[in-house]
Amino acid sequence: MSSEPFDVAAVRSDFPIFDEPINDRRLVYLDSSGTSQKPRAVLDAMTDFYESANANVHRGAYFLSDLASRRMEGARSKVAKFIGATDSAEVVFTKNATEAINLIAGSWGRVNLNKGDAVVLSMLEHHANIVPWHMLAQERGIEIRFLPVTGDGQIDLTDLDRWFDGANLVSLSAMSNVTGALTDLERVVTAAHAAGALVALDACQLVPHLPTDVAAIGADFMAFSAHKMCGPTGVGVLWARRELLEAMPPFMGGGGMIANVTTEGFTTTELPHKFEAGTPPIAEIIGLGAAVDYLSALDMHEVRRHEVELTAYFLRTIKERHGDDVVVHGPAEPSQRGGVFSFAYKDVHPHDLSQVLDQRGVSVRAGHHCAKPFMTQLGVGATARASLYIYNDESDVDELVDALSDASELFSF
Amino acid sequence: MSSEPFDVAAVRSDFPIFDEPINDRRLVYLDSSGTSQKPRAVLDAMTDFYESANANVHRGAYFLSDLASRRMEGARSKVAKFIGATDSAEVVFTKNATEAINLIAGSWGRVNLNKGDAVVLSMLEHHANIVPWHMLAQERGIEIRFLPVTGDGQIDLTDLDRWFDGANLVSLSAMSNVTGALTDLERVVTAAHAAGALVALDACQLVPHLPTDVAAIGADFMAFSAHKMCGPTGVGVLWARRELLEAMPPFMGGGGMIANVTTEGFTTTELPHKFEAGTPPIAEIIGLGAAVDYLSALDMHEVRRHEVELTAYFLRTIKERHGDDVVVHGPAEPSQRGGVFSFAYKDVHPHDLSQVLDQRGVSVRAGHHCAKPFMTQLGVGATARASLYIYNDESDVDELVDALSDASELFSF
Amino acid sequence: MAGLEDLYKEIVIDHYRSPRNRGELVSPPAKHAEGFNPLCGDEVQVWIDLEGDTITNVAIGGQGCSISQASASMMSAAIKGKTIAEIGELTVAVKSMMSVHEHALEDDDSGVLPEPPDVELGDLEALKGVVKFPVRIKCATLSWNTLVEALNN
Amino acid sequence: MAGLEDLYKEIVIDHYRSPRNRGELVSPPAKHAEGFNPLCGDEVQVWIDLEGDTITNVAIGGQGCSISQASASMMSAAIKGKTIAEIGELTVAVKSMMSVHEHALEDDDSGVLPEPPDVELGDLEALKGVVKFPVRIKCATLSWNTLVEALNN
Ligand SMILES: Cc1ncc(COP(=O)(O)O)c(C=O)c1O
Ligand SMILES: Cc1ncc(COP(=O)(O)O)c(C=O)c1O
Repeated sequence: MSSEPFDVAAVRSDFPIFDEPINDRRLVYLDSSGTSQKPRAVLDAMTDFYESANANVHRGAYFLSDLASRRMEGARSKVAKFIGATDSAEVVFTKNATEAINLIAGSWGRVNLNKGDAVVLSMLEHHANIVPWHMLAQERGIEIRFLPVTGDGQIDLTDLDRWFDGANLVSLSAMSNVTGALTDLERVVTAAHAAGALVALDACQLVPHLPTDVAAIGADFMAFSAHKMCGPTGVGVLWARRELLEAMPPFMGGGGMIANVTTEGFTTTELPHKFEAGTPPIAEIIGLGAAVDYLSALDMHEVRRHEVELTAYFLRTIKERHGDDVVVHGPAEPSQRGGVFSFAYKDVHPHDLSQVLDQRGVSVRAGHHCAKPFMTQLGVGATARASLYIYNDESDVDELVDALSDASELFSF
Repeated sequence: MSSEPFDVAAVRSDFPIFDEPINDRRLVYLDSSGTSQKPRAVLDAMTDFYESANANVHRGAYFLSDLASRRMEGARSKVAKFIGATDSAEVVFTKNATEAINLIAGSWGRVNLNKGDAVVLSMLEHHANIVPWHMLAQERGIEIRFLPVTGDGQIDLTDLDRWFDGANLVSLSAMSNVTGALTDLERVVTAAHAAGALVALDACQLVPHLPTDVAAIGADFMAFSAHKMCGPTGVGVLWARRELLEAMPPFMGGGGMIANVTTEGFTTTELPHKFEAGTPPIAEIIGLGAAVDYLSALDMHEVRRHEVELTAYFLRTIKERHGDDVVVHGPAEPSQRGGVFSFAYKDVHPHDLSQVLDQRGVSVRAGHHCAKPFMTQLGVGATARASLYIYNDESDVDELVDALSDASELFSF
Repeated sequence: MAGLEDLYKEIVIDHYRSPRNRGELVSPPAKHAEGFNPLCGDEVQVWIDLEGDTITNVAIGGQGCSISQASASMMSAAIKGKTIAEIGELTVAVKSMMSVHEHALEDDDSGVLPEPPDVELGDLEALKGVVKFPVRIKCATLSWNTLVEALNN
Repeated sequence: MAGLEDLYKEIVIDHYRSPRNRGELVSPPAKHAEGFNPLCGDEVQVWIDLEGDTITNVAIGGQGCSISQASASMMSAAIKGKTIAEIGELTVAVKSMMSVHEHALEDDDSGVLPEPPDVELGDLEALKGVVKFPVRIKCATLSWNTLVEALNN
């Protein structure tokens, strides 16, 4: 298959949002690292669930409830397989990746970390992988270390032995949502484990874009969100090694996570339900199952190949057309990055830039991308960010490149 | 309008799941207190969002992102209005009611309750309103008091002054998901506030079934879930008074809830976003908005009137047909209850009972209904439970009543 | 009732109606465990007297649906007098009678089903019909899981 | 660019290009506040010297988009020499110029719009076009919110 070109036109036709103009313009959607668009198959899976199988799960002896439970658990197996987990009880559904990281901090962290213990993050983490640790630090007095970032927007992995020395947990993004930089996971995992630290990965930008195999990566925790990988809002995933999950206390309490409740106390039920208090996002989990099917049918190796090619085209074209007027943060080498580009254009403020681009239907995000410490380090308040996915092609990049000239016109001073 | 009969046939035709037989049988769905079915308008609102407005919210300067944000915030305003809240920033979206109660315990509880402080619950609470308090008790050594339950399945409100004396919080279900009993909220709120305690209401069974006005009720916190009120899975609501929310620390940390983040710490943003870390369940919130529109168009007073009438029919018919072979827990007077009926039939175990009923498409739940302490008090391990909603009519009750005779046949010993 | 014959076999109903080995044993010395099915409230208690490797006495307590209680009763009859090794085999055999299907229903398309041990199941065979009613599998396996726990205590 | 004239009025661009009262004041005695727009990273700093009830000096710092910075610059020019009472009125007038529309967009169908105070807005009037671009309203109001905070400090 790898000799045929990736068929973007076919992919686009699977996504209803591209059928009609948006705001009277062709939608040039370049914010997939914010959230992805959804293929018809995912929407259909959820609608079909509601129309023919809707009931609460794990709770009734009747046909419909059993059907709903099996569809939901079937989706869990699919997700486990998609990320290379052999034990689907290691896949815990949360509401988003943010809850997944809060769960690590609030459950594992609260019982395992004490004053003087250390968690290692990096300067380019998303707030989802910073604030939960600040909250824990306020509560338990732990130390947080921030790995520096190199000039080309990668986590600086020199001197890891010193950074990891005495650390209990290393929690890093596997791919930056600001610079697109891929983290060398093998090096991180090896060094962290050598130092006796566990490894958590913020895989929000990894799982949607690259083939992912938790067994091969060897990390201990991994978090990601459905909505960035063709799935619906309202569901995220925490994957963690069984032994860890088994030893951890619950994060929230309620129905579905108990073995018994009395007026005196409670005992928890087995994995993964122990961490899924209350009615789960049933339809959303089923939607995520369909998203995983969709991406698997495309083949994640092909997805990655397409994105590397389009990344190369992006970097080449923007340089050719705008030369030094554009500064793109992040690695220059497409194989070391995903298709996420934070960039500056002349001295036009990112917010104004995205406003001008939007006038042509070119949808890029402007802001701090939930990475304020990194913005502070870059010395900017915000960047503009374009990000690519399976439905983008060269014409989208061309449209962005053309639209930049409009900004030059308007803010030419 | 109140002289015309409630048009169940019209309502049913709005719910696609009733269009076709399920498992070759007409679906007699009697588990709406587990989860409700969904009208087409709700499914369409979500699909339409994904097909024409999908983007991440509050984060981009581009058209689509702004559209998504406004649809989501529009839904928040609708929900606020539906429950009588004048300030929509008091409506916090969670993943389900369970998270909402965990948020009260984990945020308000952690800073306001210390060893020796007391929380008052009741013996018929759902695990969602017990386990979070047990977890807090383990952590902070608070006392939990359980109000007793009367013979007809209502929270026993005698002697409230004694029970509430020295309590910091009273957290009770507004309507029982086991017996259908409505709690006299005025009495509870008055007595609790007189004792200096705040009041939290588990309104999971109230909001879907009765007109609800938080201002009139006068409670301090209220939790409910979208999926029991014609809305999707994956979203719940915490309503609380602004002053309380403002004083509370965040429950989870991440994107969207911060004003600033540095390597040293963070500050939170304004309500309600402070409590909504990470990408919210955007489509689900919009679906809940559509559910609220749907219920408002039916008129919640009419919904309640229909359920009272059907409740009376249920109680009358089951008695006429099965006499003392059936024991229905809960108040005998329809005006004091919702359409939720836990019942025992001869000595047939509830699990077997629901299996036999399911053979006819009659879907009732069997189990502890996430209320084990109450089951223990009743001296049973489980009950069968039938519950009614807007799409049920007398024929559904008749079907259940007929099917009970099958159980008698099979287990006649 | 049409469709339910496979579930409610006569022998199952018989064990439900007249449970074998109902009672309690003094513990210690008896090994004891308590199992819950948190989803539907079934409860099974198992007491076991061991002499060396052999189960000399069993008692069953608890409450629950016909399947959970009949299964416990059948189990109690099947394990009395057996050695721990024999019981290990029996447990695997009973569970594979169920769980093979449990997996198939969870969309596990691995397709490779492990060969169950070749053990005489006797009355227990009657529970095979449970696999057609996947929600009831947990009822049927509860007593066996509780037995394993009791043996480990 | 077609469609953007209402947002990027010449006078707005002028304030962005040549911001008035840019700098810092010594604090204390100056009152000072720092405002963030957490959604897009805009930042505005406001310093104010008061003599009695009158603002005698203003300085503006920070960074951000044309709208947030132009709005801050316009505000600084508008408030210098005014009394706290006058500034209160001005703030209400500017915010109602924006927030009336903000509400309309949030599906608030109450329909009743409060009458804005009758105040001369001058240059500030140029920001009226922002209401057609709801995402930018927060950029435009940031400096005014920060001013209120500074006065309260
Ligand atoms: C009274 C009551 N409280 C809490 C809950 C928990 O709701 P959820 O599972 O949606 O969080 C339910 C429903 O299961 C309920 O009926
Ligand atoms: C790297 C990274 N981490 C965490 C998140 C948070 O994901 P969510 O908002 O779905 O919880 C995101 C996306 O916003 C992200 O890109």
